[in-house]
Amino acid sequence: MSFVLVQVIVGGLLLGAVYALFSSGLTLVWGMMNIVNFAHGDFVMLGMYVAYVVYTLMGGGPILGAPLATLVLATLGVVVYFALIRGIMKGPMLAQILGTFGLALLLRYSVFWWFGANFLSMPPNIVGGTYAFAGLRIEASRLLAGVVALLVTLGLHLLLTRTSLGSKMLAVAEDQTAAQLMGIRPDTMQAIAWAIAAGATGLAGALIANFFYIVPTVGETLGIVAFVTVSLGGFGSVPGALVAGLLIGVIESLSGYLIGAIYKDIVVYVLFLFFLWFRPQGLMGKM
Amino acid sequence: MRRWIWLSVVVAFAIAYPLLLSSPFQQRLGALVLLYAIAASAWNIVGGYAGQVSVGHVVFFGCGAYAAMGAYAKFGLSPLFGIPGGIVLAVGLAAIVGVPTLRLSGHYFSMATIAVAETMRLIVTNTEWLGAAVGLSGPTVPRNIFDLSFLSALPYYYLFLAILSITLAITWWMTNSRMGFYLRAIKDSERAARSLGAPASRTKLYAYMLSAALTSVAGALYAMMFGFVDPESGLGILISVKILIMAALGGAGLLFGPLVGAAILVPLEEISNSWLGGKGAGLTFVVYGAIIVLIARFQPGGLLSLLTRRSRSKVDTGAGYAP
Amino acid sequence: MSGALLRIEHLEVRYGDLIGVSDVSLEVPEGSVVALLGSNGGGKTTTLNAIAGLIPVHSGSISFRDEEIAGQKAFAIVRKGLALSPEGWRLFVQQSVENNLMLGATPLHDKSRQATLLERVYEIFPRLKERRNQRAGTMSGGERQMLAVGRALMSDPKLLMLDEPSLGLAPAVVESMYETFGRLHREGLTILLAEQSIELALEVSDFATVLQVGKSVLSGTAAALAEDPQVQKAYLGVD
Amino acid sequence: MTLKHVTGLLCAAAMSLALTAGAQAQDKVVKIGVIMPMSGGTASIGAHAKAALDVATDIINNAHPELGNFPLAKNAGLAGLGGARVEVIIADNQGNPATGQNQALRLITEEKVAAVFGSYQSGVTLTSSAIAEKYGVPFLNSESVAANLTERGFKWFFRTTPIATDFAKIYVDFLADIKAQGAKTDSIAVVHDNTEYGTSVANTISGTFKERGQPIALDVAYPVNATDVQGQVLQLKDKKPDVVIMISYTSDAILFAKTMQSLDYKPAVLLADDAGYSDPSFTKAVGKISQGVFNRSSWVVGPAGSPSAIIADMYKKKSGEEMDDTVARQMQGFFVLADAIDRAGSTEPAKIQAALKATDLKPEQLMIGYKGVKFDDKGQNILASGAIIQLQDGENYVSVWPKANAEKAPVLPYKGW
Repeated sequence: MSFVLVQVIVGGLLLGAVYALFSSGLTLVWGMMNIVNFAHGDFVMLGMYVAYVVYTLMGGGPILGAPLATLVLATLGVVVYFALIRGIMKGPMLAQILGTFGLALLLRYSVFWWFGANFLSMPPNIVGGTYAFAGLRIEASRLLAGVVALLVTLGLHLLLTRTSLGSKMLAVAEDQTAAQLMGIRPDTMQAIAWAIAAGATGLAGALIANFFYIVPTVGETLGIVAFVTVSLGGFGSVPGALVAGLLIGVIESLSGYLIGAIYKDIVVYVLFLFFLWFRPQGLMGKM
Repeated sequence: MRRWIWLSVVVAFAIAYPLLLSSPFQQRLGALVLLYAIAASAWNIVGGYAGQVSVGHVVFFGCGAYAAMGAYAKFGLSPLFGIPGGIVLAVGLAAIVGVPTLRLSGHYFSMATIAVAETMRLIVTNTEWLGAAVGLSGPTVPRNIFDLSFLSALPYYYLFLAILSITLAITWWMTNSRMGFYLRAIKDSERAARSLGAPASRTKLYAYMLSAALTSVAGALYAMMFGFVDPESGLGILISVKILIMAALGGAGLLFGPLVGAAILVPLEEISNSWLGGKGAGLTFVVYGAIIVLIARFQPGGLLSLLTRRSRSKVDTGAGYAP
Repeated sequence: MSGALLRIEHLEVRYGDLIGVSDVSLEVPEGSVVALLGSNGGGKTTTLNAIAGLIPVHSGSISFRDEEIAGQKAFAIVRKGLALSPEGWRLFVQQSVENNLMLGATPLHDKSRQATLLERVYEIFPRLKERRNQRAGTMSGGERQMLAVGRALMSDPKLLMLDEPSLGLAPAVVESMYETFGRLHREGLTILLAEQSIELALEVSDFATVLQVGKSVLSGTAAALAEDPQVQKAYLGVD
Repeated sequence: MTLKHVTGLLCAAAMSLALTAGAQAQDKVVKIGVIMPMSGGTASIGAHAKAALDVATDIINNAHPELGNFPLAKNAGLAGLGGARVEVIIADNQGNPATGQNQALRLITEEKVAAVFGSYQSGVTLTSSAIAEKYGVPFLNSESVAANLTERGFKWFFRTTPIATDFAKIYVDFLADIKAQGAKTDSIAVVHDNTEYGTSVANTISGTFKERGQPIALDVAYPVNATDVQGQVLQLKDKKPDVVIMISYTSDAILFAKTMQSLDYKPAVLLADDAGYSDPSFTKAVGKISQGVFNRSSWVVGPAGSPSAIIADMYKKKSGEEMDDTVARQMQGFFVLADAIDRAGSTEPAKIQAALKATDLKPEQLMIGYKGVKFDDKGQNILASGAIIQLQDGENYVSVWPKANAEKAPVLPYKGW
């Protein structure tokens, strides 16, 4: 295998980890509440702007920006849950699409109104430079995002499978009525799920901001990637999102390098459709 | 009886509208409302009545738009000749796509339709023969009346009104036929419908194909009116969402829901854009987004469901526990 | 006040425009087993669900330990010591047996008792202990019923409500289930049992109430009802 | 917002009081409709254009003797219409051809504008100019480069900007010149997105280089608004072309700069085709790691005190940004339109159309580096041209080619960071 190909694959894995990072929140909410959050990409965007504001106003790098973005977005998640999601959750699926799409526009253009349309960017090398070893080059900011992606995925997975909070959240996801009979208040669990999901998304945004550009419409680009990642991985499956993210990252990188970048999205979509045919529940989802 | 009075008032207003509000912009606004109402009504057949939420309907819209513009740009024909071609393309595609995807339920179906639409958009973007990213243009200077390139929106208005009437008539006929009965049963519970012997797969597929055909007509009309189609305006995911939102906002699964949705959203969008858009602060979409959120939050069944008791009581008992 | 743990008076429940039950009154004395009888559609499940707070009460009163609980949410009611094992069990099939049991312990005020209660459930249903790490969805019907009862017991309830515990189970399984109920009764647990199969129910019950099309039409001791062929014929459709 | 409005109104009131003599002329207003992307992914273009047109109308409507002989600057208002003021009405096209057409119709029929100006994206320009053509209203375009816009036989469409064939010639000549100075320019790669801008410009450039006997060695296409461009950069790194020509919008341009740094890739010559690389956001974001990038531009700021320097200053005060090529071409286009209306001495469409056809502006009458403005039968400015600029210090571009008006000599090879 040529050296370039190794670099392509490593790059793809890092990219995929980032996809997984900003998809984990979407899959959590999707699995928990069976709700499609069309505003997900805009949550990522908000995370990016929080990190940017922290950097420009307070001079704080990712050390301060990332936790603050997590906190701000988690709070926003709870607010959004109580103000909007709770009201539309029990309605038809269309009302959910309507509500979250409206929210997406609202968030996107509120930021637009406040910050303007200019492309913003964090200074290069804010996290550290680029590591080079054995001819491979890995950007510190991407590595950080990749590592955090793994940690977040692992953390979410452990939370859901090993803790009593996670067990309660899954109980609410599976059967709200039965969960109530266990003395669990669905509202609380769902609000917590939104806080975690939005917080993880904000964290993802803050980390991506270190190597991506920042603009109010960036959520459109990232949102669609998150949707494909989550559906490929299986709605509600956090490990599924990780595997799907890595897979998509590598496929994009490889097909971009080997057969031309303009076809890479087609490859991903066709693969997704192919998958749906044989495994409609996604890679790791449950029916 | 009251229904008929209401209906005749609506029809009378629809016919008289371009004469009452006669500035070119108002007439065009009226035509656009009807155009989107056609697309949203077509979507309503599968998204509203059958409850299969397609978020990739733009792919059929694009079939029509590209067929109409292609007829002119590639063969020098009137774009009108593209309409049957667009219908054939759309129905064929619906059959190919529908067989595997209609098995999927809920969000999986929605995601699959998005994937199909995006794949088509990307393929067309990279296809030189279809104009790639540049798109295809229609006749800018009409050669004859069949080019449907008019200065005034008036002919478009009445053409769209006629086609909307046909679309609604087909929908109405469908809902009162055996197919409509099956569709309602499938929407309530597909398993129950199957166990009662309703041919669920076939019914959904027929509805999907019918919806695709009508959507492609809307796409062809759209391309003719604007004289242009490119991958973004003919196959972009935002068109799908726009169509869906109009139907949902007015009331999905209700005959006049999409028309109500279009009659509210199209003017809202155009007028707020005209008032606020030039300031460049994005306020158009802040207003637009806020209104959508409020309607979704407080009238999840769509605005028209305010008038119909059936869907209101449905929302009440949907408290998550079936006795 | 009397010694009734649970007292229901003129309960009416509606589903939208449909009437679920129109007039149900019953009493569950502390330490007793009360059977709620009636044919399918008589309103047994609706009554239990209304007591548990799963569906809103339209009118009438439900008092538990002399406290009005009608109108309270299900998750609040279970914390007062009133557990329901619902119709169809409604287990969390994606989670392990032990997780299901631990979820049942959520309403406990004193979390330190979880371990003791778990041991007790495992002692009552040794089968569950064997399968503690298995997913609930992989178990047989009888095991599921055990898990549903065990899960309800994990909240250490004052009153246990069981909705059709024999439904769809093999006779041998049903028998051992009823033996367990008898044991729980002897240990002092109050039980409200909705059951279609009257013979079984009356065997373990002290009192019984018969529902017919949403109304309580007859109440009395189990023994009296069991010996009244007229009642059986008229209200329970048994020949 | 409201406060600004109120003060604006007060200023206007004070001014009209001070100029009671010319009050009648001041009342006369020439409306020009402007269609720009004010929302969506390219909204920053609209925001910049809005600031530029504010400056342009200030120059036209008020006396600016400091600009010397610059057309329309000396006196207040349009002299040809008795000092009439120019009023700009901006409409948002949302980056959507249909919306653009609707707004063109509104501007023409509701706002009764004398002419329409816009619309950035070629697709939107295509549909909105079709409405102007049908209504017989002049449409001036200053920045859309799609070749087919002027091939439609339109009578009311005029375009001031150079188009892809012009750029391609510039690149061929520029590369030949630096080759003569010893740079290696043997193999050329073109990197472009798959938008209408990216593909059409790339095709034209490839065609032109082929005609001159130097076919493009590598064509790298990528989807616009990419999430990742590592594959493309690695492709370049693999094939090692001497010259890389970048045709990208801002988002991708930023991503390419960052990725090239992280993968440690530097071609000998990095030549950008305007667009994203001219966006001040680009220089602010990644200028420091893109030192030495060449860029095509028609905008060259003159020495201090020259009209272009003064205008650049005014623009910077207004918007907080440096003047870039896109916005300069737009501003120039607007001046050409205003000048034609001034010469027409009327807001009658036919007279404006005739004046536009008769336009013959000399380089010294322009704020931008065109050889002049003169339209052919199709409405294309045949004197449009451009220069090559270089981001030598990572902050501001300086003109380096052609030699005649270069501020500095080109620095080679590409330095990067």
